[in-house]
Amino acid sequence: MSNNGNGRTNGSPRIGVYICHCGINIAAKVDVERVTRFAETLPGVVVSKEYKFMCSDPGQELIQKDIREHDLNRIVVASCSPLMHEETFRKATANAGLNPFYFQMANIREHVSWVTKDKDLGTEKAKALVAGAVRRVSLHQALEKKRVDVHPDVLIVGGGIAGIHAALTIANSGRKVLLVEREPTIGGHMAMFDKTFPTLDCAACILTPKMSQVKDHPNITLWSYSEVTKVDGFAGNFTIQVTRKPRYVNEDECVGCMLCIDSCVYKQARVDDEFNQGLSKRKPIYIPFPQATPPVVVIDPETCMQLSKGKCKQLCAEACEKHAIDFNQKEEVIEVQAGAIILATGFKTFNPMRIPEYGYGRYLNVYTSLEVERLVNASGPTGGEVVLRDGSKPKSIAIIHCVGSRDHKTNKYCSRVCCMYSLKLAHLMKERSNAEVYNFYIDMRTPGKGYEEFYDKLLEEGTHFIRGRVAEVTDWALTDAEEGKMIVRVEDTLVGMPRRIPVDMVILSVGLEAQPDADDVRRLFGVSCSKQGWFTERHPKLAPVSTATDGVFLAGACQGPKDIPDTVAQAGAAAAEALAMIDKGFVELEPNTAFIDEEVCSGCKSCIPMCPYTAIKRDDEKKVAVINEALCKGCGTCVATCPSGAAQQNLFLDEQIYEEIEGVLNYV
Amino acid sequence: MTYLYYPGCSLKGTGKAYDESLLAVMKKLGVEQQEIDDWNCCGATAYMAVDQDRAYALASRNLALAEAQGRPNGKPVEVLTPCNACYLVLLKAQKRLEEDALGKRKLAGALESAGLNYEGKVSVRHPLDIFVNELGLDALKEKTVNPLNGLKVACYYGCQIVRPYSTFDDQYDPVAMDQVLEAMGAETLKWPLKTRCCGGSMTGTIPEVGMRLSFIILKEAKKRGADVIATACPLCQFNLECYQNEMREEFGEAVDIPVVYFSQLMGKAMGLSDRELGMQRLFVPFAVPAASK
Amino acid sequence: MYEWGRRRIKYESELDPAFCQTLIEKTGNDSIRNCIQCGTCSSTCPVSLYMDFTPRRLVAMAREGFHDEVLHSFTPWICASCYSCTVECPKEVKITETMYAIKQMAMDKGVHPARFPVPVLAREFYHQVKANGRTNEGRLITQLFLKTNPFKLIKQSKIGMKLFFSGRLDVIPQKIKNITQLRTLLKAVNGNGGGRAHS
Amino acid sequence: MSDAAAFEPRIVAFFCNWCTYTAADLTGVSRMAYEPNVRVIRVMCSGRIDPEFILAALREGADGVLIGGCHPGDCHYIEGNYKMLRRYRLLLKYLRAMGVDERRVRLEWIAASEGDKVQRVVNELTWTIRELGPLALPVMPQPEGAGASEESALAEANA
Repeated sequence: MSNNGNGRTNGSPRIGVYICHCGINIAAKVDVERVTRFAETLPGVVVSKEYKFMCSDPGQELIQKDIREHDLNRIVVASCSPLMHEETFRKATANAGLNPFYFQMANIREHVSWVTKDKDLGTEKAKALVAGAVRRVSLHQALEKKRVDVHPDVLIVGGGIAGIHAALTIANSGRKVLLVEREPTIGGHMAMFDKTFPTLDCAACILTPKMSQVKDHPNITLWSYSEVTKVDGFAGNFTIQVTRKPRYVNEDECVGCMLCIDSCVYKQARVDDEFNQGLSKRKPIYIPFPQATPPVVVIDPETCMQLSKGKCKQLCAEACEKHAIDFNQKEEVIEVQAGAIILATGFKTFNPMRIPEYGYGRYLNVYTSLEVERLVNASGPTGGEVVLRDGSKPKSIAIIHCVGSRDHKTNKYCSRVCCMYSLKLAHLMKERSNAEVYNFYIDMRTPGKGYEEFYDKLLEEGTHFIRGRVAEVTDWALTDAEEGKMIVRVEDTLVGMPRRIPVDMVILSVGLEAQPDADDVRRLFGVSCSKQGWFTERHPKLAPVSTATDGVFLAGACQGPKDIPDTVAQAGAAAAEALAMIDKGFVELEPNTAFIDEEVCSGCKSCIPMCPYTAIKRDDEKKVAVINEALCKGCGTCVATCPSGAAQQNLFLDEQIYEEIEGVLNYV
Repeated sequence: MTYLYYPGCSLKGTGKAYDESLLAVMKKLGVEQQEIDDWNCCGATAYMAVDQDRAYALASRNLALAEAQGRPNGKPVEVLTPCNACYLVLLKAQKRLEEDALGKRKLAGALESAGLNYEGKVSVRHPLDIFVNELGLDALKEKTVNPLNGLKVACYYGCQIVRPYSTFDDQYDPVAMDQVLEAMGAETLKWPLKTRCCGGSMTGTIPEVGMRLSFIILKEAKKRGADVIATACPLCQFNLECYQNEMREEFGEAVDIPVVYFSQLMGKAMGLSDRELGMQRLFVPFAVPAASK
Repeated sequence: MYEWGRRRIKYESELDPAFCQTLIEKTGNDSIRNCIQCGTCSSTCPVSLYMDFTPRRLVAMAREGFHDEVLHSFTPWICASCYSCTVECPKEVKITETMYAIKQMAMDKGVHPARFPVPVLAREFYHQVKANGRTNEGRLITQLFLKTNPFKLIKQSKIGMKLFFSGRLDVIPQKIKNITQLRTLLKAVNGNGGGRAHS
Repeated sequence: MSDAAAFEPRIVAFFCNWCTYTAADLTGVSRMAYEPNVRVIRVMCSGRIDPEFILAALREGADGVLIGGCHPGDCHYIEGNYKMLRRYRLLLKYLRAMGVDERRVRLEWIAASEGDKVQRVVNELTWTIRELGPLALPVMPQPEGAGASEESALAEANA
């Protein structure tokens, strides 16, 4: 196969090949020396060298020195995945004055040494991949990255503490933010909590000021009760469609006086209050909680007489002096532009009905930890008093850890926050009710600043800590003392004896799970997620808030279980990444767009319907296809479709791929 | 559909009434069955402890016999297995054959040398599974002539019917038996000991342990106001019923309560005679109280 | 029981490092390695209160190679095979299977608790199947008490009589027709343990 | 190719950049070892995979080909994977006509998080091809003007 001789090939290839040991990561399963000697024999190879760490500065300098000394015009590095270090080596190549696209990488770590048991077989595989890369790079051409201007606004999806913190950080830098929240108010889970560990400061006291800052910030547009329904475009220039659900109340008029709520035809509240986890009731017209932001009421169309039955005295509308209530409000679909997107969609708590042994839903006084957060909250259903469903005070309380965590039947992972919030709840329960509190844990995990000290404090307070996973919460009594109580069956593993502990109240420390619609959200934004539904970061250590999709960043628990300090830190990081991209003003696009060789094109139009971005048109005068480079995203589908080979893709030319195929197969 | 019937050793001995009542009930419901010819011991619990591979061989012979006997019909072979222990062992053997390629080859070789072959075409079903998921509760209602109105039944499933291989019911809180008996008019107990172990063979070997396990179950059922306990396993029935006198002596507390097979209750509701249902074999006599007629 | 002066330390040299692997091969799965010692098995077990070591401890000891303690333990013989632990275990450790494997190994080595009724019953069961292809509960119980505690037999005879008179006790053992086939089959299986257990 | 006992299949894999290539990286990061017979060629999208690449691989000595793309609905480029699926079905017909066992060419949707699936699929394919033995093409189609020679190959295979 010959190169197409358009002057971009830089003369006959003089190739430098560099094989990386990656410490012992590669060298343990690949005989690097043998691969290096093998590469020397390949056509066009002038230099072949091995080095401990190619990505290190001396490694990169080695390449640059050779380019100058040996007049190299093609570089191959066999090391880790190109998704890891392709950019590093392209830069190294460019720094020596060579076009960065005269570079090709062979992945002999992730695809060879880490997945192959036998060193000889690993070495063979590495040789094949190096041969493929060498043959491919011979046909590489000089290319330029295209620059595209970046839209300066940022979209943040989710108004929990992560979204709030990211929004404020960006807005404070002077950039504009659109914050979209699905619920009628921002605040997320944190707004439901009573106290925060380990300092025990009140969640509302530290959160609500930030919520009102969001509301009042000139650079923040807050759309609550809204969802993103479509995303187009790419890094720097996203077009986003937001659907605003009707709340049947004019947001601009409502002042949050709540007179409408008092005057609703429902004199008694009878709908389960979502914010209080169903522990109290609300009316069809309601405000989730007193500090809700925006402080605007909302009408639930399912239970409102007017909206569900079409018949009501509409006393609420009468009561409103601002005439804010509008039963004819319709869903609104709005299109906005943004340069970067931060996903902060949070988590949901595990539903303990999935573990019937723990009696949730069967025994009245088995609560989830989130319910208890509301129960101990001064603005909660009982005004902060710890009472059971029948109004009595519990004398003994069991807190069961790891419910829906570390369990192969539900979630394999550790939810990370439960140990600490269980300690917090244990403290609060003891303080408020003076009951005996038993913590049942598998392992106590307190790795955070001040966390172990908090555990010490609980131990001092006389809370019982029983190391053992509870098998069952039941009500069959064996002794008189157990009659009428719930009995926790557990092995006290430190003592080595099964125990039965009668209690009045059981708190299930439920784990954190991905949002049920995480899969839809991830498709919408083109990011990937783990099997459990957590969004996947670009790199677990070095790019923890970026995603595989440029311009989309992650903050908070949507990426994995996280406590508040970590969430806020990550939100700040995501904001900084988004700002870095926007302040740069442009993004560089990988030059892998498709083009048409007009000489060859017969104008058959096969490619036109194949393009998902309608980037291809037919020039009726010349009778050939024309690709709009600005619209092309570089998938190459048109190239694979073209019957004559006129359509080609930069970086992935047919002939380059054929060379690679031949290389990996016939390398010896 | 004709089911192949695998009674197991116990249903020919202490569990005779289970065998009799189940067959009578199925006849009344029009469920055809045919006993597997020359079946052998399933290889249950006690055998498993001595020699696992041979236990699987025992189970496999039964499966192979069933397959050979059932295949000519050209339909899938379904083996009805009323005894909990047999049900578990047959399922366990199937699972082993599916998952363990090496074990499978070994067994296949052994079967072959005995002139047998098993291709894995048998599905093992418990009668409760058939009643609920094949016949349906409506069919049961239809056949009910003496509804068990007002009879408070504690359904006791035992361990091995739901754990660990069966999939037809919830492992923690099974409901199939409750549904069957409720369809026939009975009131069933919501209680937490439905699947707690009765002691198994321990009532024979270490009576002080085995009896206590049974005692706990009986006491709880009684405390919750049950008129009768319904079981689905010959060993459970035996343990719960036959040692009640000994329990009174051992624990100083009377826990006299009738313990029957669920199929016997079904038979009563369907108007079958006591003889047909083997009611005379009970140690603690049971009659559907007049009030519930 | 605790005895004064008995050494309470385990030296590495006393452990069998291959023990866990042997168990894994015997059960056909390595789930035992996943155990996090949470104790769910022991707390859900209806009989753990009668065991010398709770199932959790037995797993811990097995994993660390406490060969003698594990094989001499009563725990697997108390196990009633109710599978609660297997079903409830959050790490899907096949505990019941492990108990079976330990029982087989103990019998194989002849170190199971002597005169303890459970292994006696198991062996009796084994022999009956070999002889007849089926078991006979009456004989099983009779043999069991004769070989362990004949006095109990008298105590149990009341139940036996009742069973007999209600027609629930077959005195004559049932025998399958093709017992030769069954014996051929059992012989063909490369049995583990059983072959030596009836010495 | 040497005798069947020592036969080690050579397999070329075309993985899309966004899902399957990333998944294969994850397999590595998770240290899930698999058969070393596969050589991965990265493309941006499974939609870029020209059926001729697959034929070229078989012609150049591959005993099997694996194609990996994003799950339906997950394609980074909206629907490139559907386009590949359509081509794949046509290709299988053609391979059948050529007398090539269709188990040699496998299409799999593997998401970025499914590192374990890469391991499973590669192993399965390698084992299958090990059993099938080396690929013997009836006629070697010529690299250039492939269309015409493929037709003749087809005709000969049918003859």
